[in-house]
Amino acid sequence: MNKKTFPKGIHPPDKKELSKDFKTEFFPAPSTIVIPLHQHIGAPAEPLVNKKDRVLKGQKIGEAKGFISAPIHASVSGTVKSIEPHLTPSGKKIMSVIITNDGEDEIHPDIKPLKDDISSYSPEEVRTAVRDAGIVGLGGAAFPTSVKLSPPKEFPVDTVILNGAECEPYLTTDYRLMLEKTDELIIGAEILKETVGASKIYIGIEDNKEDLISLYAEKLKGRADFEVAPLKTKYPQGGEKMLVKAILGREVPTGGLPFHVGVLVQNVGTTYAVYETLKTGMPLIERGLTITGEGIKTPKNLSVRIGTMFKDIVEFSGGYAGNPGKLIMGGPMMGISQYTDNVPVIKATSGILVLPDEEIPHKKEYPCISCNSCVDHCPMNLVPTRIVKLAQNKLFEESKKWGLLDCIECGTCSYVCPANIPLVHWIRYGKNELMKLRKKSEK
Amino acid sequence: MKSRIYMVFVLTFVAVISSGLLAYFAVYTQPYIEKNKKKEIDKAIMEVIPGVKQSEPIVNESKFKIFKGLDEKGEIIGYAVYTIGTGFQDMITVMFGIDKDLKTLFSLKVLDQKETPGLGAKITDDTEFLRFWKNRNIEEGIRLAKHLKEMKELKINEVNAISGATISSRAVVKIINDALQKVKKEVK
Amino acid sequence: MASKENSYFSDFIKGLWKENPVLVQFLGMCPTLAVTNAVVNAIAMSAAVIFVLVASAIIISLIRKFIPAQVRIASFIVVIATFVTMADRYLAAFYPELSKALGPFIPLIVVNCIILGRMEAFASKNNVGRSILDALGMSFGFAIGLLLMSTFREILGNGTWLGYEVLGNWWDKWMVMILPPGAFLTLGTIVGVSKFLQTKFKKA
Amino acid sequence: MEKQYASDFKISSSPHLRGKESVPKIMYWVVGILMLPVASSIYFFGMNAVRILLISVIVSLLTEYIFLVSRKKDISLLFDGSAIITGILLALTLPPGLKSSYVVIGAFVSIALGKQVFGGLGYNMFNPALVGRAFLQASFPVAMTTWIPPVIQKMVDAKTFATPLGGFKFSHILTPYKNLLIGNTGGSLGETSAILLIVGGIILLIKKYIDWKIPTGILLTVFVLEGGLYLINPEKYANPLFHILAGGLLLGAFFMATDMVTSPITPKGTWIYAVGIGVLVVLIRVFGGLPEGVMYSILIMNAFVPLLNRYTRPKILGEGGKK
Repeated sequence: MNKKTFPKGIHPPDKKELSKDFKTEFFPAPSTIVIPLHQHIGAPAEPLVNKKDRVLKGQKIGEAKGFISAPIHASVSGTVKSIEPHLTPSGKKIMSVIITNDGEDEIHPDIKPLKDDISSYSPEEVRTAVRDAGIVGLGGAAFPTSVKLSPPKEFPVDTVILNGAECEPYLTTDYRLMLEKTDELIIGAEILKETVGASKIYIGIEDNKEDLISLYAEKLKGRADFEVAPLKTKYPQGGEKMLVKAILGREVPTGGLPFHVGVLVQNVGTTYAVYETLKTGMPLIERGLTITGEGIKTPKNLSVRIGTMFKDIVEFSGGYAGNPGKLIMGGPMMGISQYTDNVPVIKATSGILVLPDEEIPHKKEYPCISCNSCVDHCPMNLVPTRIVKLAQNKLFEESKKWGLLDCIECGTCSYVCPANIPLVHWIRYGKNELMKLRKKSEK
Repeated sequence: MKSRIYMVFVLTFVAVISSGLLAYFAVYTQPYIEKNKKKEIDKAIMEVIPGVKQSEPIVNESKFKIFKGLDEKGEIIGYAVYTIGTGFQDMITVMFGIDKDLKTLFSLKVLDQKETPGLGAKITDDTEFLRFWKNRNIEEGIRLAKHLKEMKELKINEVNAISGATISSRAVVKIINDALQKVKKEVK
Repeated sequence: MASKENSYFSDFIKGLWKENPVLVQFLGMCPTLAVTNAVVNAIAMSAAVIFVLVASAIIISLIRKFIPAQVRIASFIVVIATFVTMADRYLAAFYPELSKALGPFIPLIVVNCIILGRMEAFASKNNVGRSILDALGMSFGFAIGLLLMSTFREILGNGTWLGYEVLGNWWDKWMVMILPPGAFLTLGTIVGVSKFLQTKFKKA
Repeated sequence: MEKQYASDFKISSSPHLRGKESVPKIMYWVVGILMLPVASSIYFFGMNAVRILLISVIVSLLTEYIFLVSRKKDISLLFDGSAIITGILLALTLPPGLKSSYVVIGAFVSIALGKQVFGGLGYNMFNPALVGRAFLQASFPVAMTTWIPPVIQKMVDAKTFATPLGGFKFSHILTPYKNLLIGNTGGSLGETSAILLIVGGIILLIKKYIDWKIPTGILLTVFVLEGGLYLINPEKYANPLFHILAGGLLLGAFFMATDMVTSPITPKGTWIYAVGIGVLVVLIRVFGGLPEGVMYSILIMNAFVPLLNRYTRPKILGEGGKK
């Protein structure tokens, strides 16, 4: 097998065995649902409902504002209890629609597929449907998918990459999806290909999921437009730029997106969401996620309504085990740690990870000894230690010249740093400060 | 315009005064400085040729000089050679005395050097280095001894190196040997 | 500065410590680093600087009213150079050994920033009396710096002070102290200590 | 009724996993591997080696302690292992017969001037051990170039004893390869046994505690340049193999030049640094006045490290691509 990969990167313990073999379960919606109106990259949505309104499942409750934005839909039927700021996994309080679930799951009458035959959609119809359904990248970035599907004319897209790498340790939701919804994913990928006018689809799968590689190779035997691309298990293999480099050998230009080199990279979860929307007309109100970690009694792969509180899911999974130390939305490398489990699942929630206190690194921080580990492992070929030192000394423009803004915050440098310096943290600080400076100078 | 003329005038005035002052001072100190220089060379000649009473230059270049050394009756005793050559870090200036038949080197004096203090700089210091240079046979040039030896074990044309400063020692040997070649040409 | 006395006094005293050219203003570093490997060199250098600085200060403050601003630096240099050349010739004539040891550093007094600096900053703006005091203060400050440096360097590097043996045979000479790096090490240490003392002094 | 929620989880910036390496772990591995040359030094130079090593390490730790206390730093930094490494490395570069008082001065200067005045571990520009050694070399040139023979080699005239490089440079004597490999020659405590240094270096390379580019660059450069000279005039210049095995080159290439703090962080910079050291070593050994120049070569290139880092930024993934 010709395994592809990108230069550098790391091999953290993958821990997927905790939840890998549990079939995706449907998690019934709890009595209260909290739906934040800003779950994606771009402008927040405007609320369309008022307190005490009755809403139905699939009903649009937030209107997208601007091109890079996404509408928000109700994931259950019930009554709007209130519209107020609520803490979300991003760490901020965001205006949210809180719905009391009536448990009837009454579907909004407008919800029906645009066309009966899924293969008869035109590209423009696909874009509109995806946009109206509020679909965003489910891998974690939450970038509006309709924008991704509308590359500028001067950059023709010739290749679609279906991202099934799932390089984050612990998480298995994409793995389960690929195993359970094989045909749907293949159809979804074909639609994406037609929409952007590409001619080839690669399915990138890391080689720690051998079963998937052979499954898809078998299914797609004889299809010239499909190719399964086995990838070396390496973090961050699932990063868009890494994936494009590994599979096609193309380098996404700095500050650019995959379409600049004629590629559309789409997460398998997103692809499935697109399929579902076109098939049933139901907007994005439900997503797959993995609840796992040594701090949870029974790790599971779940299909969960957007807006479900973490605490409900934890309870459904048997509650906490041992001495839970950290609650993380997403994977251990890029996930956001949560102070409390009183936060809702949002579109970007690919997993809920509970690490027991013992698993949390308590290492002492030392001064940088220029050991080069971060340089030797950075998948973007940056010099993190220098970027950080410049940022620490408030030389943000100089830091930018060394690639401050090119950092994808994958966490590789912090992982390998023997001095235990929170490099990614400093880089985020640098980016933030640089943005502040920019805004100031624009004024 | 007026201010410019005034400017030039003042500057000229200051310059004229100062050059006058300097001219006077230069004339006043010149003989002393000449005397110092001559004294230094004379003193060195006295040291490197035993029994010399007066001297007169044969060759007088800036980097190479030969002086005839005479006794009180005006008879020639030997020659004093003043030469400059490359050392470890900078130039080394030496003076050495040889007999009139160009067979024996009486002794050596280092006039100026900038070798490493504590190592190469020992070439100036009598007790460390220069005692090896007393009465060496120079018919075939001077050689450095392979290993450190006592004074009496040294061959008649050998000198010891300073331990730890082989390079400076070597440089002096080379300077002397080069100078001897020249001397043999000049003094038939 | 309450009274005139006080102001004259401070003209003199500031160069010794508060505005010491070597330790505080970092002026005249070239001779400071180069000739402080022996105390005798430091003394000769200091003497030459005292002579040049005071003599130039007198002349400059006397003629300060006649010199137009555009050519003042040129005039200062001419005056200073005259005195420097005199000092150089004098040493060569009567102290040939010292003259040899100090090498080019006596002529280099011409470009020593202390002298030009004092001319520009003080002598060209004040009367003869105050200029002399200022020049004396500054040049003694310079001498103090050089003496401190050379004392450390000669004792540590050669075991002697002004040629007299002070440390005996047991002392292993630290050659590096009389070599150029020793100058930097000593200067760094002395400046560090004096800064430390100054901050302590201010607090107290 | 609202369900009670759990809170008080720890929050921190991602990533939430960390690798296994840590600064003390790296340092103590290096200390462990340094036991190889330490063992050879004790075998060949006996009690002298023990004396110098002990004094050097103890004074290094003491100096570090004094600075940590006076700078009000965390005292636990004393045991990060770096001061011990400096102490051992300094001792390994000293001549076996050196007086104890010199060792004390050297160790103090290493830590004080070489490391702490810059701000402690991670901030120093020059390899601390080499700073100490350079200071001693400049201060006590005679003592630092007086070599005594290994205790097991009974010499008839043991008053002075040349190192292999010195012997070649000044008397044109080639020390046999067997002696160079095993270490039965004159020289600094830790530089004589080529074979143990190579073994130690290889372990460090396998553990990835040193950058392979540095020893490779240095040794290849020396080998190629010396080989060229040897081919031009085998009478005058020594076999390149001799140059690699003799003197402090192996110790320098594996243990000194590879010091993480004082070597470049960019790959291109590292290559320039390594080749620069190799070129300087050959220049000093062949054309310079001294028989050995590894120490000065490394110190000189150390000085260029900030410049190299600044001007050798690696190409960012996708840089130069069209948007």
